[in-house]
Amino acid sequence: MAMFEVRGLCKNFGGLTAISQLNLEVEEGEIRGVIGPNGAGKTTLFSVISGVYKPTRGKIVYLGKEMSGLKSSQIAARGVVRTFQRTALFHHFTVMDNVLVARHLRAKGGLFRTIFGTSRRIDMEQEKKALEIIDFMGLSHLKDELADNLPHGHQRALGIAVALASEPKLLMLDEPVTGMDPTETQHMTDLIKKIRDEWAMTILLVEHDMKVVMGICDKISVLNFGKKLAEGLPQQILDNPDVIEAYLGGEDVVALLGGEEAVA
Amino acid sequence: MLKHKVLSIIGVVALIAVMSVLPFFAREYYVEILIIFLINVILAASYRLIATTGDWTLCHVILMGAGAYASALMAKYFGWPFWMTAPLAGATVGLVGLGIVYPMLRTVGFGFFITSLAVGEFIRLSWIKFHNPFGGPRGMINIPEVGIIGSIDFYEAIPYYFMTLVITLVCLLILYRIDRSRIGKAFKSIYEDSVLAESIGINVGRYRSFAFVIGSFFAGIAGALLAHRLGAIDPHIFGLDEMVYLLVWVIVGGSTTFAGPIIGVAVMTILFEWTRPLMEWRPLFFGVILIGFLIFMPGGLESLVPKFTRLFGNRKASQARAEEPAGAKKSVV
Amino acid sequence: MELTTFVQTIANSVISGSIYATVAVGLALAFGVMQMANHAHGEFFMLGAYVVYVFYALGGMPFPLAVLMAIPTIAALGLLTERLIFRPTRGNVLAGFMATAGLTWILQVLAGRIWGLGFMKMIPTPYMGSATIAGAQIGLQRILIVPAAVILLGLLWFFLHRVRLGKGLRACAQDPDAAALQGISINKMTALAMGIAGAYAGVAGALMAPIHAVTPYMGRDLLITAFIIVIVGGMASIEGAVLAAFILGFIHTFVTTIFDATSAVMVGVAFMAFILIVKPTGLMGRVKA
Amino acid sequence: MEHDVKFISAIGGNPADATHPFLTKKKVFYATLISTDIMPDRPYLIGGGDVTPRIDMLRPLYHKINNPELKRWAVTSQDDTIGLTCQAWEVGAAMAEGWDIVYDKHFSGETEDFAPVVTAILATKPDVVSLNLTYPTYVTLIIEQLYLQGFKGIISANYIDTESVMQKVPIEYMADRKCANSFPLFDDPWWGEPSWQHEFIKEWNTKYGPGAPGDVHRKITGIDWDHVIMLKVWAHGAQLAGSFDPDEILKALRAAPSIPTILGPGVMYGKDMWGIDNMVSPPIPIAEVKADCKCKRIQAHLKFEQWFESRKDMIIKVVKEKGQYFDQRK
Repeated sequence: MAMFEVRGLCKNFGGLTAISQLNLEVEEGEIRGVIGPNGAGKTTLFSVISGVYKPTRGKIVYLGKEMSGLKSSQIAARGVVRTFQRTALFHHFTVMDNVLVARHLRAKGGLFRTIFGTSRRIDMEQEKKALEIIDFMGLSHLKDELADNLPHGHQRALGIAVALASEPKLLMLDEPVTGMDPTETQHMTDLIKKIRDEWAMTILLVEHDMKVVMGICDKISVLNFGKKLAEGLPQQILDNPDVIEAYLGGEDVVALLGGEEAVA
Repeated sequence: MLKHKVLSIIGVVALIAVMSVLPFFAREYYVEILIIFLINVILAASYRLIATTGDWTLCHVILMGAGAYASALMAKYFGWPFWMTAPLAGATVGLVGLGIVYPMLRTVGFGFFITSLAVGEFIRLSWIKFHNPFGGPRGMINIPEVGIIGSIDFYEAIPYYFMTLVITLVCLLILYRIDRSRIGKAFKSIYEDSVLAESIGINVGRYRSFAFVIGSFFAGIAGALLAHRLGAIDPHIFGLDEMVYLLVWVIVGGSTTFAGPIIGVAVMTILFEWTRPLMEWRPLFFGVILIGFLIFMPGGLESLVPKFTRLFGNRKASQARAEEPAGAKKSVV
Repeated sequence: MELTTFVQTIANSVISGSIYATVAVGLALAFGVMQMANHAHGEFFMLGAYVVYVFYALGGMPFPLAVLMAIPTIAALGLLTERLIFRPTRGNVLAGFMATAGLTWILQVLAGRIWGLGFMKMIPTPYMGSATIAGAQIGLQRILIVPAAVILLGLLWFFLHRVRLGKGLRACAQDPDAAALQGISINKMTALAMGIAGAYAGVAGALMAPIHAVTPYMGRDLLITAFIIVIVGGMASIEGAVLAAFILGFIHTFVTTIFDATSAVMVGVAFMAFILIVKPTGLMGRVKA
Repeated sequence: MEHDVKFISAIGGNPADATHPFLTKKKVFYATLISTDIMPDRPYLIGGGDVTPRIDMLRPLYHKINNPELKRWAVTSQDDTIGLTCQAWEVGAAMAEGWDIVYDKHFSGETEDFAPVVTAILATKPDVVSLNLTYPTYVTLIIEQLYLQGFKGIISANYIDTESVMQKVPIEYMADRKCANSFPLFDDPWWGEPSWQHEFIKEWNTKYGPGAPGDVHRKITGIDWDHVIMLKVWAHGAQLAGSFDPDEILKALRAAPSIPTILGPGVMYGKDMWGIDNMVSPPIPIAEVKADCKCKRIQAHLKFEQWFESRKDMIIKVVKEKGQYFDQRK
């Protein structure tokens, strides 16, 4: 059975329905794209899964365990961690501290160790691990800089580094490449692949940039008005008339995706 | 970075040296002032620890009072010695903190602030209400002195001063370690972005109450020191005015760096003594200072340090600030 | 509790509820509009009482006139506070609150310096004697407070629901950003809110002057009550504040009659804690405290 | 102690608690108005300038003599040290004089509105409402409520500030309620002319009265002349002893057959009340509010000691039951 499942999920805000009767199955090691027009409920989905909102109805099952209704921190502890659309960082922390805080779940060493300074060894390990992650995200040259002072691209990268640092098994990325130039985007895309391959993580990805989605996703789910419109391999999605109708408003897909490379 | 460290260590050592010779040159009255000063340092530093999570409270002075009462009761009715009652007072207040923080956690920011005022008042009124054991409005009298240990009479000012100095240093060391530890970082991360903190596995609710409980513990220690020095305590010396004075210290000093509140206490204590002649005008004077700082120097005195270091072309300035989460402008809320 | 005692206590409760309401609505309104809370609100109340002391007790002006004098005087003080303290600290509610805590000290000292400390100020009761209502004897001076409060609250309601300016104020209280988009000037609205808050606190103090012990510190204990009311009512909700004011009025009066005032305040706080646990947004509030 | 202080005069109450061990160690002669501060372990503290609680113990006697038919005695005061202790002594005395105590509670110092408090008192249908050591501000507000809620019996208090009560209540009401207290006026013709009392009040008015250089913007209060009593006593003691040594002064005062005070000749007394004879005990005037002069006029001048000796066993028993005897207040 799937590593992660969403069954009959509904989320209403007062009157309006953000998500209705949504089912989703994600296999271990998969990169799953979640796409859809603005207001389709993608980010709401992330917020519900990560426990920011409680689902109105439905189940969220992870590794066979019901997870709906838990606090974000508990969900993170189970190994499901999300990033945010906004560049969510600890802006007045250094890059290093941002990652170290995120090591929190994995680091031991309670109050007394802290007070009597016997947590040195642990701290060392943590710093080693943190540096590894920072290096992986290509930020090592900035490790003592204030997150606030970083250029946008690096801030996005740091956002992911923070999520990685808590060592999730399922990583949920909310529009990781927004506002990046083509080079940065390419770099980020490769990183996401590497995360899956080298860190053995399953990835749930919300993204507007079709190139990225088509490029790295094994499977794509299309949302529209909170419902699942279609699901399948990138190519299938591209060929799906409903998707083209609803999502791309019937325009010439190929053109929109910038020619053959996308189709390929 | 290393140079920076060495310098600060030298600074601290020098400060301790000064503090240890000072009483020998001061009149008895000023030694008493120094004792109260040290107690207030513990109070302010522990207050800052709670504030690093973004939770500013209005009941910290009352928690100190709880410590004073707890220690006084234990010393008076069980005849326990100070070295026992002080930590136990801390523990008691820690528990009190744990108890009251629960409803308070339902609120954030200003709601938390104002709720803490009401909850604190509840505690203070309970001392007035329950004559037994708290002694009602009169409070508690004849609180046992620390007494003679070995050949030293701790009723005398100078020995008590040194005892207080040692306890204060220990408290500060612990608070500093917590501040710098992963726990301290978790506190600050909540202040920075509680949603993000929660999403990476930091249980915001638990850590907020954790900070509150630790802060309460040290407030309790401060209270014990106060009670056994004054020999008599009553509910009125832990009122809202005293709480606002604590805010003045923290705001004048700044809450971003560990040293900030301590600087605040030092400067304000000097001003307080200096303005003694104009007793009845003093609150007005401090009111003006409070408003002035909040409007014109919200970062407090500490916010001058980076400015100066930048003046002297020190590139490390940004790092110096980087060690701390909250930029000066954010030091409140 | 005997019937007459019970009726008497009901009457006392309604009276204190009326005063609480008059004081608390300003606080709630100001908080709603500018998301700032005024620690000196209690001192506005205190100065309102001093206005009556000066114009009526010392100046020999007729009592009702003296009470009306409190409205512009303290409203002006409210405007000043908004301009000099709340505007510079806008967006930082704690800073604004602490700064006004400083203002509290300033006003208390000034009142003490100008009019002296020591015993309460002597203010002759304008309407001596008492009326018997359903076996309860209530001083005319106190009965007066109830219609006064009803009129004041009615006026406020009318202003907020029927007058364009007032509607704008309510729009701000509900959603400042949206209001700003509709071209409502936030600065103007916050000033207006503080003016009203001042006026209401002032007139409440003025009405209480002959009944309450008039001292520079008379606002202090009221402040905590007022904030408990605002929290219980739901931070920005005026209707909630009125409702909570009367609930607190009854709690305080009954507990004081049966036990004592200390217990009364304690029960009030416990009630607040209870509300926060079961309904963090307060009785009629939308936003979390 | 930079300045070699020989004598401190203070109102007392909480401040005394904190300073006491220190002052005792340094052998500083310390006078407090409120005799509840007197303790055996505070040998150099004398009190009693404020005639409390003796006046509160004699008012039941006074009212009993004048109204033997009345029975129901209600008493209240704020719940602080002096309130608790003095009310205990008053209740003891009232019971010794055969009053039924129908109300014996304390209101909180936090009280904002006295309507509920008075409602509770009147619910007990008292003949006399005694305010014991209630602070003047509260006295005014409580009498106002008694008036508004239609109390028809006798009002009795430790101290009534007639001037401020008149602002709230018709003077006739106070007169009809026989409003009694034990703080006399020193321009009361009762003292006789010329008299030390009249001289004193004149002097005070020229110094601090309206228009005077040190104008304090208020009439003389009990507190003011209380200080004078103690200073006078100390000076007298120092004269007798011919030294400033506190032990000598105390010895001299205790030996003296009578000590001059503003209320008349007193003696050092109080062993049975405070565990040490450090209470200066002059005779006690009781004054009633009169409509004609809109002021208080002395009606009686009672000597405390003999009366107390005859009733003390019963009274002390009550005080001990209330846990307010000196050795219970540690």
